[in-house]
Amino acid sequence: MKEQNGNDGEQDDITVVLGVIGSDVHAIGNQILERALEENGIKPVNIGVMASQEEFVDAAIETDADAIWVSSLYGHGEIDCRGLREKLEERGIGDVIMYIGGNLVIGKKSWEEVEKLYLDMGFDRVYSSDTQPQEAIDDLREDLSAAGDVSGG
Amino acid sequence: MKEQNGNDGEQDDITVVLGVIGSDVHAIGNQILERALEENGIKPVNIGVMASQEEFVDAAIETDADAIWVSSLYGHGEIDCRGLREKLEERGIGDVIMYIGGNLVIGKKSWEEVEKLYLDMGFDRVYSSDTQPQEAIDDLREDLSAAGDVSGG
Amino acid sequence: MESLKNKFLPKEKFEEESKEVLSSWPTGAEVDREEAVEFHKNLPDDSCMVDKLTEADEAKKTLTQPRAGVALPDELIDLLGHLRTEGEADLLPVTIDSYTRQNQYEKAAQGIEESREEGRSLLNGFPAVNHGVEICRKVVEALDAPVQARHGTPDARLLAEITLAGGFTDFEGGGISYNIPYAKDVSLEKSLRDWQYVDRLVGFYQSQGVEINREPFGPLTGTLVPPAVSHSIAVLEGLLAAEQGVKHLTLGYGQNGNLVQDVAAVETLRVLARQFLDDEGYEDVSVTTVLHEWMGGFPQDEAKAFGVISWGASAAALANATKVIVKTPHEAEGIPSREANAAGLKTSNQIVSMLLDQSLEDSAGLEKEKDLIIREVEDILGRVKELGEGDWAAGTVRAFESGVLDVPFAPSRYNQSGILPARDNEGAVRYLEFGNLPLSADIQDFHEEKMKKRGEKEGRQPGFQMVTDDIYAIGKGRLTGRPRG
Amino acid sequence: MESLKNKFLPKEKFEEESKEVLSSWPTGAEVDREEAVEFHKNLPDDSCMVDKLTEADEAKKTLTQPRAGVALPDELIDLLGHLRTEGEADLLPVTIDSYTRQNQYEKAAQGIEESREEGRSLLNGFPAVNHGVEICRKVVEALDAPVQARHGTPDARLLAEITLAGGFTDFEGGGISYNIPYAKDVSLEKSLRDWQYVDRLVGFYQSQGVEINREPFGPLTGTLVPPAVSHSIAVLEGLLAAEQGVKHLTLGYGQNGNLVQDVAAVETLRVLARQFLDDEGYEDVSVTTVLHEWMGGFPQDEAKAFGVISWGASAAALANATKVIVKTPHEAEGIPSREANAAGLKTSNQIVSMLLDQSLEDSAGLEKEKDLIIREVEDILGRVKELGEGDWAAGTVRAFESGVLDVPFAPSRYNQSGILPARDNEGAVRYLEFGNLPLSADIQDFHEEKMKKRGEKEGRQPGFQMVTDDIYAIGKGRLTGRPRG
Repeated sequence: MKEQNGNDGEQDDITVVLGVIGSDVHAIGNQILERALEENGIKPVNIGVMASQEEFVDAAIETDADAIWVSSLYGHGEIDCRGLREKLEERGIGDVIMYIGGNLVIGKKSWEEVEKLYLDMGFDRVYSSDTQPQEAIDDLREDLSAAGDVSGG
Repeated sequence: MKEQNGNDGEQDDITVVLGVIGSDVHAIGNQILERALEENGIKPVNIGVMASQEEFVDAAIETDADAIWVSSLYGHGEIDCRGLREKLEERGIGDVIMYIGGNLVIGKKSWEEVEKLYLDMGFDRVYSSDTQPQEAIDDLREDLSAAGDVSGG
Repeated sequence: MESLKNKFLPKEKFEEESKEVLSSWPTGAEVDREEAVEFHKNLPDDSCMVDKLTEADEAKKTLTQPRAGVALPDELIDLLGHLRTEGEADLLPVTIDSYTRQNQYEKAAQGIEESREEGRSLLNGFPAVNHGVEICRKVVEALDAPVQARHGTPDARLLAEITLAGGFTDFEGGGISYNIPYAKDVSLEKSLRDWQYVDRLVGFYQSQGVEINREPFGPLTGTLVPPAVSHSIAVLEGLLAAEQGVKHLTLGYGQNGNLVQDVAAVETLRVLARQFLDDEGYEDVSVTTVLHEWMGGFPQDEAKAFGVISWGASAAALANATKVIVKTPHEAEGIPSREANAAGLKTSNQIVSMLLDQSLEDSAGLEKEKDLIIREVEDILGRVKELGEGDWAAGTVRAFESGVLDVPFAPSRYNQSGILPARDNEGAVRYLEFGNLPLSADIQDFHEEKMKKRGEKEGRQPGFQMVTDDIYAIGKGRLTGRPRG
Repeated sequence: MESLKNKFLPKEKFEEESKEVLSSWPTGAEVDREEAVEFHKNLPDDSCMVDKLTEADEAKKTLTQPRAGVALPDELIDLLGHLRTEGEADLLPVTIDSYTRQNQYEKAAQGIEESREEGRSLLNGFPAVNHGVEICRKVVEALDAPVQARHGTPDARLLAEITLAGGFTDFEGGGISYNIPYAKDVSLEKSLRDWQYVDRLVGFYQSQGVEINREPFGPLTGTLVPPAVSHSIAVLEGLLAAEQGVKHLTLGYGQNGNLVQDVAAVETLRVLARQFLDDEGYEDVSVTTVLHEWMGGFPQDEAKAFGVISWGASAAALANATKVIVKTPHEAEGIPSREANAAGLKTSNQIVSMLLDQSLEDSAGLEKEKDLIIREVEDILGRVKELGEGDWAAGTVRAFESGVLDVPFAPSRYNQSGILPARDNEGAVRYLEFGNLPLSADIQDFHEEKMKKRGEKEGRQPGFQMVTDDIYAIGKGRLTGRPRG
């Protein structure tokens, strides 16, 4: 694990588009994620806060991204994310890995409910707002490796 | 109400036996109750902490008390109070007014449950530990007046 | 747009702009300011924010205020009524939804519609513009405490028109504090100009004898903001508001967690505001203060969240802040239930009421911290005035361009993001990187020394990892993020 | 009974008394001290209270400890396990039931029986004597944190024999602190003598290399106890314990609510104990401190209770107390559920961990408060020593007889109950009536002045109604009970 996680100077040629979706301006997690990706040798394409679905899709196509990381901290994620997976499919990159993290619903729901809601919308993994970046980075490497996208080592 | 509650210098000849039942040594409320009774022109007969059922009954008979005020703060009240009303009946003063107040059960029960438990044991009124002395004093005057024991103002 | 100046907007210009603002969405037509003045004058005293704050300030009490807003008015009244009766809130908010904050009234309308259909709020606040003046008044009249609009709207002109005509007596925000932390692409020139309009509107009501309070948003990005950074901005927004005729200011600060720094911050905020307002001739403007309970990440566990909430209320009470903005035990989960919101209020009320008669004793450490904040703010604002050649508005724009004013972790591209804050060994927020902040050399040395000491204690070089650790720390129960042992 | 002296009990005398103690209830026969020493030596380091306290003291951490006990051992293990894993308690208690505290082992046996039948605990604690040595060991071995007996037993000789042989590594109480606030008719001579036995027993284990901690019960009646009163008693019990060979003391103090007074109290407790122990030649006795979160009445509302709990934990953390005894959000209701107990722990843990790196700054007010406490304790203990003609045990008895030592609101008839405490305008506990406390005239003037100022603020004469109001105040969210407006 340690070898894989540390930034050993080599780039794995992994590219992640990240941004905060909708009318959400929470920038802190976004800035920390970007820095964490860099330090792990992954190329971040940060479209920043207040990003539309179209901006995510366009950026993913332009940069040939391996994954899209959507953040949503302000509770509107449910409205903002509907149809994103379908848009990716329409544009021919329906199989791109897609994670979401943040404060994902209004009101208190069980984590199981929240997770199911977003898995059903087509996200591959769902994270709460206290997840350390490293956890998602490890998951990403695992998912990419399972999908055969990364040569490894 | 005001005339009745204030200490206007006249004694109403009301006597209350008060004490903390069982192996309970909580003395603070007991000392405050005693002082509050005095200041309201009611005669307190304070048998103090760690009082047995017998001490309550004996004191009530000796002083021809109008009421018995039992306190219990340590949670064992349920065991300590069982049979007190019956003892009073056996000794011929079954109709004496009897109140209880304090932390009356172990574990969190609804107030309705707690109240019912003690009413069923033969207490006339049940108070939680944050009751101000004046409330019980007002109730006592009302109960005595309803029972015709006091000639009134 | 002609170049921005800190000058009172003349009546004609203001009225002309009004027409444009009020015609930008149908509910704007409901606004009749003369009639609104009458409406305010007939409101019960209970509804007046300025009265409540003045009274608390004189009695050295700390009042409590929650954040709360839902899509529909009846539910809003119900929610705020609950927070008042069950939560014992002293002051009420109406938190505005994120679409309205972006002037996306069509989306807000859709949110209202979907909320009606689903029978639950799909908006994270109350879309006051869509609902309009009459419904705002219905809300105000249903409640027995003053109501403030709390939002995060760079262009809040129409929102201000509608909520103030609607009987709200307090309006949060400012051209810096509701732009830099809340927007990505809005220029400061635009937002400062738009907030001159808002302040001018408040000034209008004030000139008609209607007391309206104005509150710049103190915490900014809410995470590791050094007091001098947020104080400089709060004082600037106060100066800009005063020029437009605002007479009552509540300046804010977001709790950082170190008690001495937090008390020093609230106390100096009052001192600095008075000093700068008086220097500019605004002696008749009143200043009260607000402390925001911990704005960073919250523990998931509710019992732990109650601890964080209590510590915020303790800082507010010991610093004698005029009010405290309250967090809830659901904070980590997103938007709280009304019960959780009331619980946060009750915990905070218990603390501020228990600590009513106490304050933090003067100590050498507190004095040092206060001196430091005052000197930093004087350094920064001195440079802002220079950059503006005496004009605070022009100076603000140029200061952000050059990084003389700079907010950590802000989303705006008009912010340099050159400074990097981190905690010292006692948990006080210091600077790890200064960017272009114009701080004296000895002050920079002081901060560098503090970070060096932390590095020594933790056996690592001061750096970005400390910042990340600090941000995640509170969820693990810590203020300062120490490396894992 | 020969006259009480503060003298190490000779071996023969101790052994002789042992026979009597151990034969007073069947489980006493299970005690084999030599074998118990072996048992202790094979316990994992995790179980040693002294180690944990020393480590925390060096790291300036504040550890958390709940109160908890139920009738049956499996349920006790389950409860304490929950408080450890879910509540993250650092140290564990076994709270002993009230019958055992009165040596009413038959009644305790009945309580065990009824608890088995009803499937819920009908005792307010664990009847360790009835259960005996083996079951105590089962409890200790099932847990990964040190276990302390917490009770309120005037004659705790058998309880100490059984729990210490049972692997407990800490024992709470003392001849004053577990008599005067806990009994009505037990003479001090008797209880002091009985606690010499307990301390001598601890001293025996200590002499065999088994580290046992002793903790006099600091808060006494837990309500408006002036720090000098509880400190005098804590120091006295420490001196009496040291003479019998106790080497590790944790001295306690019950939070009064005023932060400056509470921090001053914890800091001076350490200073005073060290001073008197060293003066008497007990330089090798270690001293740690414990603050008890608010021991008075609690608000019924849980959110408010969390506020009170947090304020207690804050005082403990800022005073650098070695540990804090934690309250629960069910406090007002009686004995808490295990979930509520864990919640109180989590709130407290969050606070002590957030405040780990902070302490209250030295200030003029803090210094003054510390000086005051130190001078009061020196006045009181000086007179105790005089009364005892150099003997602390004899002096204690005579001091209580004459009211030189006097505990407010105590049930014991061996207590004069001549002093009456009340809060001042800042919420600090002062004396309204001094009884026979031997305080210097200028100190008395200081307290009288404080009470006069409160009277002026409240527009009433200082008197008993203030005391009643103070006692009920916290339930209404206040520290100082002000007259209703």
